[in-house]
Amino acid sequence: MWLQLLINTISLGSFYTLVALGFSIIFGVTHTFNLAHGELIVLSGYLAYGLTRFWETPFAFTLPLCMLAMTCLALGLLALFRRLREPYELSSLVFAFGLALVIQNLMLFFFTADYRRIPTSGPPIRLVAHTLITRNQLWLIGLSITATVCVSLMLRKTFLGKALRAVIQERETARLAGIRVEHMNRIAFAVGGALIGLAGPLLGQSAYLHPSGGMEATLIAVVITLFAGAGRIRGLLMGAWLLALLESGTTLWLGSNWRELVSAGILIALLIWKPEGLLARKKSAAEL
Amino acid sequence: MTRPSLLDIRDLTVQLGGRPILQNIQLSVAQGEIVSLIGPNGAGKTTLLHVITGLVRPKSGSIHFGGKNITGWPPHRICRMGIACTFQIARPFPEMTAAENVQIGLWFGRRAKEIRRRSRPVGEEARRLLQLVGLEGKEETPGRELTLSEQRRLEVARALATGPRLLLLDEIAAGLSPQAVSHAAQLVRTLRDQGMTVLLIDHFLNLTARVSDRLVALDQGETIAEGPPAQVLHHPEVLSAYLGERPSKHAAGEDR
Amino acid sequence: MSPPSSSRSIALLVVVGLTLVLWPAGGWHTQLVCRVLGFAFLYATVTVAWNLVALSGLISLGHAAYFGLGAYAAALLDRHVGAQAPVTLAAAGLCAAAYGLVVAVAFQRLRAASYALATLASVEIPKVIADNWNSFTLGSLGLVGTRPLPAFSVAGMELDLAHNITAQYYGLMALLALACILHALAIHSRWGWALRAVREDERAAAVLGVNVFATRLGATVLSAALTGLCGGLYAHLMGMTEPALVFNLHISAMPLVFAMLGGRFRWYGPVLGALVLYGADQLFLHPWLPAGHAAIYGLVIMVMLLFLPKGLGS
Amino acid sequence: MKKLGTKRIVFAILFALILVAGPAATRIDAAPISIGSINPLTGKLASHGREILLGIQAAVDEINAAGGLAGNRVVLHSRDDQSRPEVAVGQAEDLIVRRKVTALVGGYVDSLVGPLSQLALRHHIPYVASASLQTHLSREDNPYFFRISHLRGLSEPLCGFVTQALGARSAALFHAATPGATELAGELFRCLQEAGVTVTVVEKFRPGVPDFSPLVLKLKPSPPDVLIAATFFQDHLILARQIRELGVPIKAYIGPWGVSYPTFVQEMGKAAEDLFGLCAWKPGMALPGTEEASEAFTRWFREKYKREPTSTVMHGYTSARALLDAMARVVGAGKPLTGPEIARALRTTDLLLPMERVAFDAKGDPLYYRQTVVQIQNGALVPVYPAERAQGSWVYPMSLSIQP
Repeated sequence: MWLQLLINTISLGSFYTLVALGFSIIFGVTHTFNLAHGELIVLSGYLAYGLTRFWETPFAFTLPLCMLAMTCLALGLLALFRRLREPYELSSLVFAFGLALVIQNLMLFFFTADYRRIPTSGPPIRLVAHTLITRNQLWLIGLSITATVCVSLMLRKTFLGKALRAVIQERETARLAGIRVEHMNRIAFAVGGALIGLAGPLLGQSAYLHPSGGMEATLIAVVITLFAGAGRIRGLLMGAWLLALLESGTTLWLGSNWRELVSAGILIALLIWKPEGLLARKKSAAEL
Repeated sequence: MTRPSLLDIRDLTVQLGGRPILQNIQLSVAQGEIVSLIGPNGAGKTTLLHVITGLVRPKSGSIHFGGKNITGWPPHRICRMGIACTFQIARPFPEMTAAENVQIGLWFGRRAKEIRRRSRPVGEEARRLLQLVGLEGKEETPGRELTLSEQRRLEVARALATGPRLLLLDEIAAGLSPQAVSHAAQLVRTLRDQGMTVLLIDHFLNLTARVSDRLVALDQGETIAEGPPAQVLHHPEVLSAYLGERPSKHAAGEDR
Repeated sequence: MSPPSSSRSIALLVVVGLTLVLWPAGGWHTQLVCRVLGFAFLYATVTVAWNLVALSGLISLGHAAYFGLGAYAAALLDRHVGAQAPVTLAAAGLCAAAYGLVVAVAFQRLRAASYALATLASVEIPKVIADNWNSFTLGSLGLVGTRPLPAFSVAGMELDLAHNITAQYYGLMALLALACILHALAIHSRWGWALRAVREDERAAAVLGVNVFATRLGATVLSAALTGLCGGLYAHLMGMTEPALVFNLHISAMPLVFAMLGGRFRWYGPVLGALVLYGADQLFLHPWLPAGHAAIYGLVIMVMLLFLPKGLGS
Repeated sequence: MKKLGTKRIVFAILFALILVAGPAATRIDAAPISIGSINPLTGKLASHGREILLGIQAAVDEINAAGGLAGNRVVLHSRDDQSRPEVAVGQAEDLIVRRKVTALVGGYVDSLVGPLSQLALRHHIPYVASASLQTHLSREDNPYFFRISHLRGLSEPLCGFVTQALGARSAALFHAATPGATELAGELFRCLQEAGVTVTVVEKFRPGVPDFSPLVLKLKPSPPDVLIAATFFQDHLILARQIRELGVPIKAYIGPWGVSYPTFVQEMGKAAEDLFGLCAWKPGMALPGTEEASEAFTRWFREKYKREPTSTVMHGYTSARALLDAMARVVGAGKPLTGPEIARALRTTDLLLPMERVAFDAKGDPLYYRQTVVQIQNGALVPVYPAERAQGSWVYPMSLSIQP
């Protein structure tokens, strides 16, 4: 049973990581507080749903299509976000709030308020005696780790990634050092969009899709990102898995009505203990 | 050394993040004196200043000001006791005009009794102080639009607005033209003549030699020399500290 | 201190204010308008209260905690003790203020994103307690049947806050006016200067003699008390209190949007934002476009930010 | 500064215009007989609110097609409460005062219905709620509030089914942290205990959690015979699947809400097989004696909306029918169509409709509202309990080998 719980927790944590990763990259590089993050994920999920339902696209094919579509959409949104003025974080937050309302209602209009699910393929796989892992958990864990590793490698090993990290850490200094911040913004939105595109179909497969379901995902992304500090991949992983572990653990031992209290309590305790962000070496980029 | 000491620091030790920054510092500044703290980057000069103003809490040791133990007091109380400072990297209130910047000091920098007793209206007093540091005509300019040197002068005016007995100036001469440096030196002397005590921090030694009565040299958190300028500047340890230093570390690190 | 155009904007505000005051007497009012504007006043008060904290440079995402605590304090006192409305409302404000005090002290070292996150989490504590203390708060069932506000008799005028919508309208307007005065003080008084200094650079403010902690504490506690009062009023006006309803994230997020759009640094900004956005949404967009009105609402927010970035009040 | 000032004035004028034009723009002459309905058409509960509205609209269309109320057309004013109580109250007030509606109908979820019931009392306007459960909402001192559903209508058949039909010896209760679900869980707990069923686990959770596996794993050490999940559509989508995926050997899974929807079966696919739900009505499952009316309604609905009517639609329809019936009797008796008269007529209602026999007690609660236990068998909802409405027998224990 413990092993089972662990697998489920890892799969939940993987999903949280994926949700937070896109938000974190966009926020870290461009300081855009994209409150419509969850709505975009749900939108991508609906796209995948449409593809699987009406064109019978295999699930594996929907992923690149959704990623491509969301990348384009994210770049389009960047053009709007760029026009906002100071204080940018707050303006973008409110702007994205408006955007979230628009997307939510468009989805309500086009996809109705019914709950939708992307069907899973095949039965769970038995690992050992009483421990099972389902196909969508495999998808989730695999894709989440792949995406995290890819992003992490890109940030650490490539020249582009180093430039991105420089922008995350010291935006003005990076600009002075000759890094084209505008260009970096585009790349961050593109990468973030691709990650959103990836998370959507997985959400539709492992949970369900509903036009108003985006807020939850946004909240998770925000909490994890603020907790770990923007653009810190290892911190994100830890934050996401810690959150998943906490949620599962409290539900199991104390009962689920205490779940939120424990998560909130531990979050507050950590924040008070290390106010500058537990895993961030210095103050995170977020200056609201 | 016969004059009564205004600031008295005993056995001061400071740690930041577990790392010792200052160790067993002894420093005493007499009424009406101009003292300079010198030392290479990372010597702990700015930290010492922040401890005196209450922004950083010492691990051990004591600070007495005007006979009162002010160790561990919050910054605003220390300010109202009569200690004012400027920051190494100027921090004007960016959205306030220069005059408003100074007014903050006038409104909050003294004890309530003194504020009520004030003879001149606040606006006029602010203008006078801006004039003193050479910022006439800039009263309505927002803080963020001033040049770096203007921001630094604004800080001095703001510090003066709190009516200090002891003025702590952190690198006010760094990056200034020779002309501006002599203006600053002139200002420091004027202030002293008005009865103010001044503690200067100077990394590049260009202001120090001209105005200071006394130098205190710090290196790696410890006092290595103390005395009249000519003597300290030729002290072997001071020389080696400066010469042994690797050039141009990022100066901003010290402010944190 | 005041910009040259302020006389004109004040004149304008007087016009808007008078319109709102005389509205119910003008004869061309409807109950719906009064009801909607009444709630707009309530939410505007919450927005103003939120902005008090924002003026000290902290973005709170936890005002639902104060609102919910206020609502629960009022509803519980009404249910268990049968206290009169003035008592329940005072308790609502006090309870929320006490929690505000705790928040201000516990989070005194947190800034910016950490503070926002911590306040966001701080909502969960009272919420989960209200949701699970079955014997006292009735848990998830919520409290139903809170008595409406009483009728007052002021200078021979009967003010029936329980049933008369117009009376409620004026009552809430008076509350908003009070909040506005407080907000104006938080911008134009000596305390306002302290808030501004703390907001712009708190270390600089500290060494210039501003008591950073006390300034923030005052703002937070006042803001909490005012928000709690609004929560208590909500409990009495709606006659019911449910954890999911009064500790809703919506209540924390709404003031942020309203204040941003109205302009955060003028005394009338948050009020303007709340009245225009809430009023326009409920009275104008909603009847016209019952289904898609929220989308239009979102579009309005986006367009205004693009073209009026400093808010309506600038 | 000048430019900004102009902008400000423009906005102020716009604001004033909004205040004046908003209400004016929607002013229409009052119809001979108008009734109002308030439902959540946007927000979280939108899908249910819209279905209820369809049902109400159907009832109104039906009576207008039959010549209206004594020759007077009935006009339905529908308003959206955005799933928020303060909006519901404001909209209702507007309908009552400005539109002069004679009665209110509709509403989904107690937090939205509750404030309206108070409002109805204040204005002496009868209000027939379409979907409301909580016991303490209806009161004897409020003669204007009626509802066609009631918690007892769920808890009694459910408890009877578990204890008598299934003969289960242990049960677990999961419920959402909403007022209705909490009260239902409390009722069930009491009833099951009285019948000697051991309740092994009672768990409350926030609706909409993304992962139920810790809760499910909690059942694993000593699996109960029956799991009752008093929660909603979206939670069943995950919970029911995870029960199967994790192989918890329960014998029955009962979801009082959300399971008996055609769309649930459609989205869940094979994983929905053998699950139990509660259903007040569905096409082909009507009260004895109303089969024909039920058929006619279903046909008509399919033709008009190109979709299947659901139990929620029927709740809306039933409530509107009850109201219109009472109004017709008032008009028929030659009395003025006022609130107190309609309320008095409602009190003596006895109407046989496909979903229930409508009659109210002194508190305005329905006397005969009983839901039926249904089971999903081969992708279809089969009524299995109580016996008089059953169309098939139940599968028990459920098959766990079916995989999503």
